[in-house]
Amino acid sequence: MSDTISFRQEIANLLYASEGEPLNTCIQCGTCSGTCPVAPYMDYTPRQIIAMINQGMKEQVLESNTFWYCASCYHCTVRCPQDINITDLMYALKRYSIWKGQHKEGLIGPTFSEAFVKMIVRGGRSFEPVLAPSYIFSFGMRELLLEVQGATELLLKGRLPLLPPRIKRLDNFKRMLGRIIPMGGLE
Amino acid sequence: MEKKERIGVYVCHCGTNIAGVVNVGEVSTWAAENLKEQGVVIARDYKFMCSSLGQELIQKDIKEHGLTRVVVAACSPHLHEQTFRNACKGAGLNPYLSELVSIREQSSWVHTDKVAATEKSKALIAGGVARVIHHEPLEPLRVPIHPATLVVGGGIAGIQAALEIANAGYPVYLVEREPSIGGHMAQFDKTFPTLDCSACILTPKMVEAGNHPNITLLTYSEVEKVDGYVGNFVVTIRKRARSVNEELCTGCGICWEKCPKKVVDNIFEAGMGTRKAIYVPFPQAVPKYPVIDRENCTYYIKGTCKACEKFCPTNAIDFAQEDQLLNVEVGNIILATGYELFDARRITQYGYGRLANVFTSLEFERLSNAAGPTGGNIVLRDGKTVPKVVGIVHCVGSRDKNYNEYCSAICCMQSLKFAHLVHERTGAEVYNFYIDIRTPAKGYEEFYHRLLEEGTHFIRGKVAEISDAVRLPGEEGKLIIQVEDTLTGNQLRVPVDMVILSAGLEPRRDAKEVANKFGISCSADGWLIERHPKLDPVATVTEGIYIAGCVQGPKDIPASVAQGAAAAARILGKIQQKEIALEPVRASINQDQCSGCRICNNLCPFNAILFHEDRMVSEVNPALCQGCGTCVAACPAGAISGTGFSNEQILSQIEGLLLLNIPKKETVA
Amino acid sequence: MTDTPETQTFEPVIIGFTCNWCSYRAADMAGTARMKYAPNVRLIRLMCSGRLDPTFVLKAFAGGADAVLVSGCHPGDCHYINQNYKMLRRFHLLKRVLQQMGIEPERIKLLWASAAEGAIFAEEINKFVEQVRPLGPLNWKPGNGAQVEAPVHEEVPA
Amino acid sequence: MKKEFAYFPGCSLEKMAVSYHMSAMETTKKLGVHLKELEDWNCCGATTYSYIDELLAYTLSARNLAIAEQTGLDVVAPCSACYKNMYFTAAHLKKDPDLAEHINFALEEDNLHFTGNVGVKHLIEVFAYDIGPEELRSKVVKPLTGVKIAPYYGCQIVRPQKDHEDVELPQFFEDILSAIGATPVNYPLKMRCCGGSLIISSRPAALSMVRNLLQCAVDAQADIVATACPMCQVNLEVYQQQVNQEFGTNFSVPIMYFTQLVGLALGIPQKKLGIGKEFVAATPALLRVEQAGAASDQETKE
Repeated sequence: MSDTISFRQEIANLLYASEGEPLNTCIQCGTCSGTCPVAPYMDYTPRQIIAMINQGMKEQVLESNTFWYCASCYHCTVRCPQDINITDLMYALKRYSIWKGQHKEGLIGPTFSEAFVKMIVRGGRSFEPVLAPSYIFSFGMRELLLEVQGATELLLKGRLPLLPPRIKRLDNFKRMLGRIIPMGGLE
Repeated sequence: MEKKERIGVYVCHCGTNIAGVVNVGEVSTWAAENLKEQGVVIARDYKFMCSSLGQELIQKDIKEHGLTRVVVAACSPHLHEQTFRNACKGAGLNPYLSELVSIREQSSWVHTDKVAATEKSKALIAGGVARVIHHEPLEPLRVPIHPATLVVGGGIAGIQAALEIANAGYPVYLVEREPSIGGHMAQFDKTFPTLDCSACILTPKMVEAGNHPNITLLTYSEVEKVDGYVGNFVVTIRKRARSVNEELCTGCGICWEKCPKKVVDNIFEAGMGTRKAIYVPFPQAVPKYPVIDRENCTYYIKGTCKACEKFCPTNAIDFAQEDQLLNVEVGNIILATGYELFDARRITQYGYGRLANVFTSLEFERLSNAAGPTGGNIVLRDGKTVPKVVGIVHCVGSRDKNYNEYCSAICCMQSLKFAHLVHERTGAEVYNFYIDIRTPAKGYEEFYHRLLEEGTHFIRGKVAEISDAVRLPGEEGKLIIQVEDTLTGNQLRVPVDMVILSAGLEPRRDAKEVANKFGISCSADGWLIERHPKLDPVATVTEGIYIAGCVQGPKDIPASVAQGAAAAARILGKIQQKEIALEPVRASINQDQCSGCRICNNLCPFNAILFHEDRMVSEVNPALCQGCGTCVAACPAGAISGTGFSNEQILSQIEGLLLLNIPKKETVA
Repeated sequence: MTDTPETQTFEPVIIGFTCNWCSYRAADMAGTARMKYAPNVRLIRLMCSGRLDPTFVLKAFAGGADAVLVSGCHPGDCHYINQNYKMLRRFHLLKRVLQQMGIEPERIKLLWASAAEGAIFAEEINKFVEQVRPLGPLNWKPGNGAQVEAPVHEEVPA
Repeated sequence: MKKEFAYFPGCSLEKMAVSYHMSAMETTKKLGVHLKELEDWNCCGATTYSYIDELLAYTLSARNLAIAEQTGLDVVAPCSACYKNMYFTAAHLKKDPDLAEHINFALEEDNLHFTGNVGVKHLIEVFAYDIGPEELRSKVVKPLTGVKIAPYYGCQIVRPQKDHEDVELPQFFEDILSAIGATPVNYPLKMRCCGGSLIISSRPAALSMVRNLLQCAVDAQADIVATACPMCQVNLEVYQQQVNQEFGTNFSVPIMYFTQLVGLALGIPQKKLGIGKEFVAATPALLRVEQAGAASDQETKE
């Protein structure tokens, strides 16, 4: 037995607060992956990811797009016959991969998430235009044009804000988040 | 203490079960040294106290050391109390002068800290030693056994049990809630893995039970109340009004032919067919007499009709018939009340009840049964279209914490049987969707192989959902089964014409009530609990009450039959002894101390305490007393004592457990 | 008492009373399933929780027990029909008496456990030990007038 | 009946889903329910926040919950993601005192404290249970007779919450639509996901999910799809054009907030309900239905 804790244990620790049952109770029935609306787009189905975690296949899990493709619809979670909270697992893998700075190349998810979080830390509220650069560069030209088209139309319909919204007690708000995580980690 | 008892203490290793955690050597040395004051003259530890060598060790010591009391520290008294009592008896010591202390279930198996477990074991033994001093020599109570047996439930398990006992020459009351015996087996078409015709093998047994001179068949009846105790139960049975005079009826069938009222049969036909308001559930029904379903009979609803009465050639129809309450005396009882099918509607995403061509397993049994509503033609809900592709879903409501966590044991084989029947009768493509294929009995795995050879598709994956939402070409008009093929990791959409849900087995909805009525208990799942899961599967913790068949847990026909026969054999053994020895744990009242306050009179749930008005004292009837001890605890005059659980015994045990009056000597670890 | 290092390491001694049919079997079940729980409880088997004489509880406290567990079948499940209800009545009375004698009510616990509830039995014992631990040792000596050998009794039960 | 709720609009309702906000305010006012906007609320973190840090996600929602607690009212969220975040934050904090202590330590910086005495509801639950279909029906002046509407529940209203009603096939949305005189269509995919934030991060997957949903609605002959979540609305509506380009389809389905539909039935002018801000104009569908209705009225008269 080595001193370093196994990948399987690390993920279990990340899920300690989750209401679900531990991953080692998975019976590999495939209900999650049969249910998942995004499964056909994933490198591995959620069921396979659980098996891989239980096998300690850290590199392959982190390199997969599976958890970035989870849309948090919770359909797998309500159907799982073993009460495993698969959606929470996907969240945990996203966090883990961002912390470790290790994820599949060319994914929008990680960049987008970080941009989104920074935006809220700055203003307390979400402001769609700030998000644009983070994904426009990652998509192709066609998507860029489509996105701009969509955005222009939204603007014309009065559905896109021009100025970033801010909450009033922003200083308190920032200090509050500072008590949870050092600001430097986000800015 | 006038006369000091000579006590032997025996600490069992139980292999490593105890010795792996508790330092048994230290415990026995400690007992020998520190419990001398209490009268311990010898203490030993041994690998397996319950083995014949272990028992001989005790017997030898009783003789050689003149032991007057024996304390064994081993497993739970529910397992081996009798063993060690017998050992004492064999050596001439009254069996009730022994005490079994549980240091396995209560120490080594539940604690990991070896030191703490060892210390606790010492305290438990000290408690046992302190208690055993106050044990008294007792003789078991002997009561006669009534030779009759009550069997509740007329399915295959109950029928088997009833026949075994009746054929041995003893009377049986067979009580069945439905109008006919036969149970679920009567609904099936074929039985796995041999594909015997279910009715062909069941009907002869039903007829035999119906005609047997030793069997009193009470169908359309339910047990209302159970009084008494092993050997001497008094059971009240409600025989519901059939509205048909059984003495006049010949079972000719004219009445149900002429009855104008059709009713959907949700019981026997699983909603797939109809019956009349006066009916027998199926042609081979035993007994042959019909019943009138008063909720649906036009006469009972509107006051007119009486078609059955007009046509009955023997004037057997009796609209005024009333329920009868019968009291029967029996010595033993077998509960064989069976199971209920899991309600597949609860899994909304499988569409049962919403999508027409999703069937339950029981519906399919009726569909494939030659005597069923379609004459055995496997067709869609429209009654004519033969399916080209059929999907069979395993584990419906089983192995799923959202419904039932247990495996229903029969669904794999049942699904394979369905796959075979569909293939054989329609030539359709058949898909089985399974999590694991479980075929652990004689000839079962071979049947699975037969199905593989027949070309049935097996897809390993629990079905996620069944819908009629068409997305891809080829899906129009089909039911789409969405599932992950877990062996390839592909999400599949399998279009089929018919889905069969292999629904799991559940305890009867009133299982809890039944358990209470008979004084036994249900597991958390709702199945009735056997006395020991491995070594005593048909007895219960209540003497004289046995269980057989699916009431104890999901099982197939061979296992149900075996349990029915096993329960019968147990009872026959008891009946032949003519009397039974009961634990002499009884309350008794010291008449000199009784103040006649009558507090105890109302406390006894068995009405075992009589009050003598003339002498103003109460008295316990030992035949009725069950030994709970509530009256003992409540008597303000301390006049009631409880054999085996006297105040001295318990108070001393408390002292012992707290290691009072025990010298604190240094022990060698 | 607060959480001093002393009370944190204090191991209370607990006497537990079980009935023969449900709660003792729950303990057996916990054993058979190898469920682990704290080693502080020492059990006494009675036939029924209805047999529980309040004297037993006082005797345990006077003899040095730091807490007492009383357990029986679930209401409605009693092997002797309804004797556990009679214990329940007695239990409430007893709790009041104990309080008058200066024993914290947290030191006595009532637990219903069916024969199938080994896991609950184990879990509840752990909870109870943690409930008693911060209270520290009891060291209760029956005061004037409280004679342990003479049974305490409820008034005439209905 | 509770007449007053604390109201947490969420970021989308400020601009992107402003018509949801407008119609929510108008309809509740008409139904005698007062929605009191939380003072100085912050973003709930949407789904993405949990990607970065669980505690931060809890802190964001806890701040809003603590502000709501001060009002003594249950808090209502119109957005499914906001609702889910608040509901589960409240549940987790109530269950885990250590977590609550940690979060309350942070909340001190803004002079706030979460005790757990606040109920969390989705706006559609207020309509379905606090107002109820009966009450709603009695207030309808312009029933949407003949309008075939696909109720789109999406994900986070009933999932993952298990002890709610049926998580697979609830009926309360249909009950609301029936109450305003419309015809709810049987819409098998009503509980399936719209793709959520995948529309940004994993577009091909999300577009196909949107396509499936629209196809199902069209197959069910829906005139309109009704939603109760700004994210679902945007995905189904703003990206409809892209779906058409990607899959060669020809969808033109108006996606409306259920509050807009309720507002119409209550006789509130279209403009006040934000109708006209949608990409796929709702008016043709409404007009078509109105004409059809008028025509059939005429027929019956003749």
